[in-house]
Amino acid sequence: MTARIGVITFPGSLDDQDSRRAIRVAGAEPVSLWHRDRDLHQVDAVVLPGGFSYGDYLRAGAIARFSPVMESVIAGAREGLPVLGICNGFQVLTESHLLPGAMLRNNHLHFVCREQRLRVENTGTAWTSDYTEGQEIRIPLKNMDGRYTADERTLDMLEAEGRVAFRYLGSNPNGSLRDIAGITNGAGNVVGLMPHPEHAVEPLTGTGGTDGLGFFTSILKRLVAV
Amino acid sequence: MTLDTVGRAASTPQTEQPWAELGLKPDEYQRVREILGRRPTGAELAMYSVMWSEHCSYKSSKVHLRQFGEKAPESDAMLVGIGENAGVVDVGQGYAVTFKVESHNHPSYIEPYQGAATGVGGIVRDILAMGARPIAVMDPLRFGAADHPDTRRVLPGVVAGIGGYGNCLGLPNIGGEVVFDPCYQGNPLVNALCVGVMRHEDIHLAKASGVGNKVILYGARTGGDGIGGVSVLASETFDDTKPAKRPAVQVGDPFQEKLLIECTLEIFGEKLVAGIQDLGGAGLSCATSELASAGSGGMRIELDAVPLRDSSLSPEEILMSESQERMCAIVEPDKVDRFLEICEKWDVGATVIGEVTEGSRLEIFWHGEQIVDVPPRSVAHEGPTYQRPLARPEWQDALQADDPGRLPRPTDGRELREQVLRLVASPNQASKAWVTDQYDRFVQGNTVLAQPEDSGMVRIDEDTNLGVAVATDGNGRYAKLDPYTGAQLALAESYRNVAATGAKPLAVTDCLNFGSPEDPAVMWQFAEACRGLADACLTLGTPVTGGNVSLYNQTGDTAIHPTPVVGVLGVIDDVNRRTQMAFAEEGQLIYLLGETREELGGSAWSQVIHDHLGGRPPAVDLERERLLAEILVAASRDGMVDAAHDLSDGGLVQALVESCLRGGRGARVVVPDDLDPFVFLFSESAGRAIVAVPRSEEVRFTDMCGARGLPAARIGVVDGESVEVQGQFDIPLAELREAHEATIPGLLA
Amino acid sequence: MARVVVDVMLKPEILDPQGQAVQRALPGLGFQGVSQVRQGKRFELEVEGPVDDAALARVRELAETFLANTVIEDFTVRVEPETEKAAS
Amino acid sequence: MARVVVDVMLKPEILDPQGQAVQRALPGLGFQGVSQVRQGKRFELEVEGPVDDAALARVRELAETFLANTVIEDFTVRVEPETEKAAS
Ligand SMILES: Nc1ncnc2c1ncn2[C@@H]1O[C@H](COP(=O)(O)OP(=O)(O)O)[C@@H](O)[C@H]1O
Ligand SMILES: [Mg+2]
Repeated sequence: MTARIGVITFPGSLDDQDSRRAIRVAGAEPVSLWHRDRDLHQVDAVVLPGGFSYGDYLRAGAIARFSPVMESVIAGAREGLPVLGICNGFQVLTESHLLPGAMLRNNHLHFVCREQRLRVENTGTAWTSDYTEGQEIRIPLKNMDGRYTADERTLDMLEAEGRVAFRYLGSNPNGSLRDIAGITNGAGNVVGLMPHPEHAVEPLTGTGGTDGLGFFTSILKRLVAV
Repeated sequence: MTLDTVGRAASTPQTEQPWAELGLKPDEYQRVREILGRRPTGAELAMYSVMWSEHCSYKSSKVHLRQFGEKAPESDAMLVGIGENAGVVDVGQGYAVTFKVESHNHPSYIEPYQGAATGVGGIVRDILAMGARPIAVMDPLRFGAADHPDTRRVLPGVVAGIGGYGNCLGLPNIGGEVVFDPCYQGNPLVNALCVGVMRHEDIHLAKASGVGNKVILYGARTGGDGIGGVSVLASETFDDTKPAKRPAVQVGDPFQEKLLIECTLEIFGEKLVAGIQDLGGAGLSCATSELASAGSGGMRIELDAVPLRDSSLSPEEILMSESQERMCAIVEPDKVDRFLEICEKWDVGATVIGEVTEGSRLEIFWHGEQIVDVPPRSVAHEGPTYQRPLARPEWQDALQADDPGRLPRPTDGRELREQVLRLVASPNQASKAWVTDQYDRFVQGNTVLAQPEDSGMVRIDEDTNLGVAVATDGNGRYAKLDPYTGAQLALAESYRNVAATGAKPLAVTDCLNFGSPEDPAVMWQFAEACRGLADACLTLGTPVTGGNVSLYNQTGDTAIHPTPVVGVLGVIDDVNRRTQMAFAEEGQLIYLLGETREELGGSAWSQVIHDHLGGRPPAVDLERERLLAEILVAASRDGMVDAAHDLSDGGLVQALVESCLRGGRGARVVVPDDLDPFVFLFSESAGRAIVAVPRSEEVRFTDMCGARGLPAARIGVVDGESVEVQGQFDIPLAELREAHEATIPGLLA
Repeated sequence: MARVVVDVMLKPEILDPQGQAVQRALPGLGFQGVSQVRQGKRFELEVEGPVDDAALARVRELAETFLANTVIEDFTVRVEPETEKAAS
Repeated sequence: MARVVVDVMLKPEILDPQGQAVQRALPGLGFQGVSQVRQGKRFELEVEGPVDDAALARVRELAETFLANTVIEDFTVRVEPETEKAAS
């Protein structure tokens, strides 16, 4: 039996299809979850995909956070359910306070779509064990509100606890503090990042590599091993 | 104010009506009265005036557009032709593809962000209405001079609007154009193209049939925005001395449109609609009259049922409102409940507003009283048609006689080098990454090629790897010199771009951007361009499946360059076999395909170095284009080339530099014996491409070219860290990259 | 030094998707009785020197030509007393 | 029916590139003497029923949990007299 990984569709989610594809490519079973449905249908892990939930109106992720399914995700995450938030999903996680900090408009005020180099800083999370510490990966980045912000104390705490999971390499694409591209919660089950690993699972599409596949193979191994 | 009912209209024939203010001509108003046998009601007048506007009725262009049908080549691929929301093309394996390009020029000048955003929204709904899932967008754009202050207002707004809307919809942007020319200063051209895919059996048409079927309006509520926008905005010369006439612009809601797409696709999936139409220009007037006109019966609408955002709207305003993100469906009564359920699931408002009736009239009621009773065809399809006077401009001969051959040329390698750097740094030839990096090209995970490749390519079947490619091109400078040839060159370039990526060109869409049809010189340009495009489509075997006309693009008496923009759709059986433009492998051989003549009229060189426009555009040889395309497609299929890039504005050197920069590899090139270095580098002869051939494939490739009679000259090798033209100059890639990439950010930052 | 505030709101007849989205979310948050929400922009300008009529007229011109697009937006300009700063 | 206005601004210590972009453009528009520009959001809520202290408290809670993200933003809530409507 393989792992069942849920992908939530909020109104305005865009990369849910891609997340399902990535899960399939990794060898797990994707399960579609609907924002209005509190029931998580016994999935083993959840992906909050990229997109513009509720048009990103008000603030990115702010409205989605209050959807019925998020009540279950928040409760589950507190009990160790693995959750990965990609881009808009990361924004939903910070708005839900499952991850600290907040996401602001890119400092150059434009949407940015490009190939992004990242360094994997923490391979102890549920979603990163297939990488090696310090590994450099290239995956697509595409967002309008990707500038990670938190107060100094929080930033210091994240650094001290090794919870900065990914850092931008090369020029910082959005003004994110301390080049933070993604973080994890203390337990390592909840991970959020702005770039898109699900767009980097086959050589033909995305920026033409498979560097993102490790997220999905990591979680699969962990779930099947359990 | 008393309601102007049909009964009242019949009994008060003398009532003065504001037909002139609504843009109708005296004889057009008379015709309405004849059709109805009485004066129109206010609501009827509103409908006729918007539907008979230039934008909706194509009254000046129709007589010329007919050629696209009359001269259409035999093509097995055409499933739905011109006249529907968009044409549909068979791409094999049971898939059909629909695509179309449209303009949103005038609104984008007034409110760049929203104008461009709603342009994307409108074309996406057109594609959706055919039954297709939209899979990609493209955006051919034209602005005034790059260094003009107003360009800094218009361009960033337009780009942000296209990105803001398209990104939020989740449609990858896979290509387009960014062109600067002072002629577009007060009239930027914002064209938007959408591609959609469906199974053959899922094609939907805009027609209302089946007496008793319900008419459902769904999507956003109807508000007071954009009322009359269609007739006033798209049909009147823009005159900024009268700000009071500035009409309202619509605001788009891409989130609502995303829901509309998903909701509509689910409705299609359950086969719940008998007919469907998007609401675009002319709003409900257009949707109801077109649906009824194309169907078999009549239609009765209760206008009170239309959900409003502003309860004070009059019935005329409701009929004319261009509120965005709305669709109109014809649904069998026993499917209505399920239809509404799906709408509810997606948070999309939906209301039954009427039904298909026996008979043949479109009847609209307001508070129980009849305010419209018209034959729908007379509104939708039998508008006025003009045979506008046309005359070859008296300046055309002098313009063509002003040959660039007399312009001073670079005389040595040092001057050539300097001019190459100026060329690749010029706004039109420079990298457009500043623009395209604001567009999501990865979403949906099927984008195989996107900007800056020659065409965008999207996989449509993940198991078989079937894919489609689309490119758009246009060159107003060529078309100004000779509109017939200019239109053909636009098609030829787009066709070549599709073939360069390995896809077989199948079909065409076009957006014809011109000045005022009331100017005989403009009308001549328009007629010539249509004739040129139709003739070329016939020769290339690629039918025009649909498109759009945008007239009145002029400031005062000065029209824009005639600018036909042509989109070509191609198909590729296996996207793994696509050809990229990058020179990526050291040691591969660079071949120049086609013939180079001295052709500099309208060229980038004449513009950048001499600010000159004159002479004749490059000659078109469509048979050669076809042969070149066949070779490029065969070479891609059989793995004979690793890279291909078409030659167009900027000539060989521009293409060479782009392929080198893309791959991060240099090239060493030798000027062929029979060519002058300057002509070799800068001429814009059509029907050419460069390819990178692995040494192991050289014999096979040259044999194929030889056997088919396509000139193929080995001009160099992929090598080193610079672009070197032997005996002339050597420019490091870093220097070229800086020149090519710094310009646009420098102008807009 | 004084603070001049420019509020820019979409004209009433223009669709406000952001305001709509906020409004639609309210019932789900247990919040009833709001019949409409409109969302606009607020600019706070710290102006050097006295804010006399001439200065205000210039800010108004700035708002008209730059901060707002009067095709779709209305604006108001006012001088703010330097007090109400803190949250809530 | 009354209008309650919620103004949401980025906290002073948070970089506001939108405000900065406006400020940078001002000299080019012939506009001198503005030492800072901040850009925020303005929400206009049309509230049914009387806007008493209890109602205001609820709007404040709404602002705190929803309209603003207090990690990065401050807000103010006030009842607006139904007068100042027209442009400029
Ligand atoms: N507005 C735009 N949107 C998307 N892609 C664009 C845009 N402008 C240019 N591009 C892309 O940049 C590349 C270079 O454009 P261009 O030089 O016009 O190509 P070509 O000369 O081959 O037609 C192409 O891939 C084109 O699709
Ligand atoms: Mg090209």
